[in-house]
Amino acid sequence: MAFNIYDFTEFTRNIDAGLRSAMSPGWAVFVEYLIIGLIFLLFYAVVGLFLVYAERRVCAFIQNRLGPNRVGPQGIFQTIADLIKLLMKELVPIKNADKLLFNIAPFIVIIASFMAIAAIPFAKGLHAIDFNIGIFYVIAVSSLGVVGILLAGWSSNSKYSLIGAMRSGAQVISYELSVGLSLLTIVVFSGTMQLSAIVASQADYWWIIKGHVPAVIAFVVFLIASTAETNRGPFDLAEAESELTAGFHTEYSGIRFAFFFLAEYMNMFIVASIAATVFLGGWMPFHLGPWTGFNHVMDYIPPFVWYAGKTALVIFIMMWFKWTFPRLRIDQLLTLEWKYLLPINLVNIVVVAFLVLMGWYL
Amino acid sequence: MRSVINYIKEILWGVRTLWTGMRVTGGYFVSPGEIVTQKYPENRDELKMFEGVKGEVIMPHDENNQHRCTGCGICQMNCPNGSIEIITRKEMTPEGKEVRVIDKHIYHLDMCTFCALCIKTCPSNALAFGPEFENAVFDKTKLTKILNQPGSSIKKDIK
Amino acid sequence: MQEEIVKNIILGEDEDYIINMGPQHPSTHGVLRFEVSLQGERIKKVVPHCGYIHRGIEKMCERDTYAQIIHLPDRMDYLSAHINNEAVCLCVEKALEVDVPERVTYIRTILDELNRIASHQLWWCAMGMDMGALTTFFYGLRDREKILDIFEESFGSRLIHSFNTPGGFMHDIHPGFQKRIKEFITYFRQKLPEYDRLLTNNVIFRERSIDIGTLSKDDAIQYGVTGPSGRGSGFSCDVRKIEPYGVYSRVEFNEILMTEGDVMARYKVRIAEMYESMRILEQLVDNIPAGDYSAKMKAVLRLPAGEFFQRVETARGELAVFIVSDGNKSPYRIKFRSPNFSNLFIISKLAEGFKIADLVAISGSLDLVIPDIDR
Amino acid sequence: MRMENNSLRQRMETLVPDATFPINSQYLELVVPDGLFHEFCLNLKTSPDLLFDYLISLTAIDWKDHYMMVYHLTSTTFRHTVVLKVRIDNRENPQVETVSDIWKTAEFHEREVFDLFGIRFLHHPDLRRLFLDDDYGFPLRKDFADESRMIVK
Repeated sequence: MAFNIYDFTEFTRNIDAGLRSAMSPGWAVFVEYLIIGLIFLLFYAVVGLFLVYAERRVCAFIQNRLGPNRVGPQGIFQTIADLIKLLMKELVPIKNADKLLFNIAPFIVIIASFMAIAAIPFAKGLHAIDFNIGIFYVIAVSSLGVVGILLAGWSSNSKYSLIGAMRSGAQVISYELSVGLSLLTIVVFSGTMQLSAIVASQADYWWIIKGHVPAVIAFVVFLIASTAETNRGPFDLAEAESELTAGFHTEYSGIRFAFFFLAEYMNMFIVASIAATVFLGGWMPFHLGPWTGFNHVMDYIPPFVWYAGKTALVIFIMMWFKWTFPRLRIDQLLTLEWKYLLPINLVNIVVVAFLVLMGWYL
Repeated sequence: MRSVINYIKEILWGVRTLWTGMRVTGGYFVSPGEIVTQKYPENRDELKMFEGVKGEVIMPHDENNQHRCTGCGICQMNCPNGSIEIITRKEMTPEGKEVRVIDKHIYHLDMCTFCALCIKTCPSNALAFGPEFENAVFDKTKLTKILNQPGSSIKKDIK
Repeated sequence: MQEEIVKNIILGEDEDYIINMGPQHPSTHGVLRFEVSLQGERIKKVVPHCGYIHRGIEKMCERDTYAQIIHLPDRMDYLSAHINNEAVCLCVEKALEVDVPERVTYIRTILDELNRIASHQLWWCAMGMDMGALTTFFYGLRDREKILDIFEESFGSRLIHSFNTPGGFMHDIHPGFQKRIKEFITYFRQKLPEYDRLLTNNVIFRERSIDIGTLSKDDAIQYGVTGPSGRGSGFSCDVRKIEPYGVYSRVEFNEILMTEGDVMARYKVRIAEMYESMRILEQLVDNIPAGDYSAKMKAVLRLPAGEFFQRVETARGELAVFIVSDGNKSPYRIKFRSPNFSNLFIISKLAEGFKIADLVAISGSLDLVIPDIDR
Repeated sequence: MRMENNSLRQRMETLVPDATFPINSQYLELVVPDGLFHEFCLNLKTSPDLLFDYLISLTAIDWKDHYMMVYHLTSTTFRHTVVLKVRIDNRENPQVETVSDIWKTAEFHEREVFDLFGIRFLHHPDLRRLFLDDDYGFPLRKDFADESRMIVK
């Protein structure tokens, strides 16, 4: 395999070795944590802001508009201007709100989304932690955010917020199942839960091609379920602005609101990364098994570009959903999960298990 | 068995309708055709309003600073919400006759509903609609305007 | 036992989860307040409260002359502004027994239909947005701009044009009027099927609108629900057919009737009405006769003593103007029977037992314009 | 069958013999005595040859010495229209029987009339003010005056 030129393994190992030779092992680990934390914080902010901008541009183009185009070239600094505005806004105190929970809720939401980034492989050798239960970890962590949403709805002493939070609770808990099960199909295919191993297993073909029909079904189900899990798109019942004004964050203002807002976009980024990693090969270039010449050409495109492109594609599809469809009602939302997605998923897993048993996949 | 077939049919039909909708929005994403956004303050130069846009009521003056208003007060009478006040003064003509001329034609833009009755009923066609629409101000008193320009006089041929 | 439970539910008002939708709420399209009692997501009771934008238009009209009151009904249902002020003009003309030039009647009918299309377009945007499909708002407004441009070119204003006077118009139409209408029709005939593809056939939209908020024909008549909302229940209430005014007796068009009475039926009636309106426009636009733009009228109008009643069909239903004159230059009493006023109060009956999301859909499908309710 | 004004008038005379018929160029108009009013309305709606099932408009007129209630009724089956009137002489405490049990839409039109004229409707299920505050007064009465807020020309 010829993607050594873009391999980060040596690079990170060299940094690690350098640090260890310069200081005691404890300090070295501490400094590494610090560096990684800082990089992720920066990455988080940049990606979050960029996604907000991208969403606004995409929706504008879909709606025959231009979208933000004043601040900076093509309006790319618009979200930064918005962020400054949000930072300067007053944090409105709510009468009879549960102060502690009210203040803590945005942080829970944002920490949950922050933690999930850790396991995502951005390129070969470029991830914070390579868990052997990576998928399991990501699912577990990304569903923590709902706790924050529930707390926000409960503590803000507003009826709209409470309804929004309750909706969100029911929704996330239901769709968690489908997200898990659809990822499980690929786990069954690849036989591992380690994200780097899953990526490595797609070196000949991506799983969506290798796993043909069941993998495509799982991918579609994952897209729908993860859109629902991030409270976006036609599933934004928790904030349903035409029904509940702003749902669980009705009472939040200023930077606390910005946290919710940013977390929503980061959740979208995380599920898109997972979809790209598990189904579309992550940073793995587009390879076609035995065609080594073609594969070789593909290798010249850096893995990070592959990864970012795939993630952007999935994000775009999720935006496309949001700006096309009307919102579901809460009972229809649950019907969709329990009567359609879940049975499809279960049948799909059985089929996959059978396929793997018989070896009927590429 | 039939129910299973119906179930699958239902799913396929649903997916198809969703896909049709996505094709519409996706189509506009790829080729938006006409962009509806008006880059408003920047395009002031090429922004051309239609003729006779009801921006505000004006009193056209010609190059000699002459208008057509006789100060008869019909517009004031016809205004449904009292947005026009006419103040006249007496003036001596060279022939020694005392005539009534307009002193101030006061127009309260903030009260105007643009019903166009003043313009329609004016016997000497002294009023018209002007295209100026950027009337937002911070001080409400600025919306009270005096339509006849200072030092202006009435055209000779108006009776 | 059963009775006891029912009683507890009705009596347990203190336990209700009451939320206020409005006066500032995204779904009410204006300053209207719904007091909604909930049980979980399910609606037990909806009580509409209005009066937030009551301006006393009827009282103001008693003060003004007939020429001056024309611009006030515009401000009731601002989306069918032209139809509203035509109604007053028709009533005054009927009282004075003025022969209005043929040209005026034709142009008025054309403007009525343009106004109806513009209003339905805005309704479609808002309906989609209430349901969460935000893109519909921009597509609908994009197409509505075309009509507003026609209005702006001819009358100088886009929404409320006060173009009618008793006896005719303020001034003649712009020379490019007919050409622009034809352009609009060709344009909109292409765009209207897109509305169906984007929203009508969408599985989510269908699920949310079919069998929601069903209004029976009897209830529609009992509550006086007119316009597309009433016709969705099979209540034939199109004043253009019943008591034709303008040139409606001379053009071919269908009264759209559906029998289902749910949100979807009301939706489909409006979409179909846009097609019908375009049909009417196509028949009229080339046949505007030449002539005066206004009949000769006295400077001060004095209606003969008596009572005059004129019904017209606005985009939302039946508007009736009732003028009582005592022979003076201003009306002794004027009453506007506004369509939205009657249409509003059915909502407490329709929404009962459905979910909050359905309330939004139902109030969207009734197409309420709040200033018309409060007047 | 649709009835013309003349035949409608004859039919009405059989229902209320002491009704008066003012001149109205457009529709048949009749003034019904207060006492028989509710029963008469019920008759109008249920008689199989009349079927006045749709109340277009309900309003009141303040004639300074009395009030006049005006009801515009039409039949959705036969398409004939009639204008009903009821005279209310009591100026201090005007009241009239409600028709909201016959035509449901009257409930809200009556609330509006109560709000703007102060006419009480007996047996109305929910007679509250609709637009204005409880202590506002009744603006559409001719003797209503509110110097601070009204521009009188």
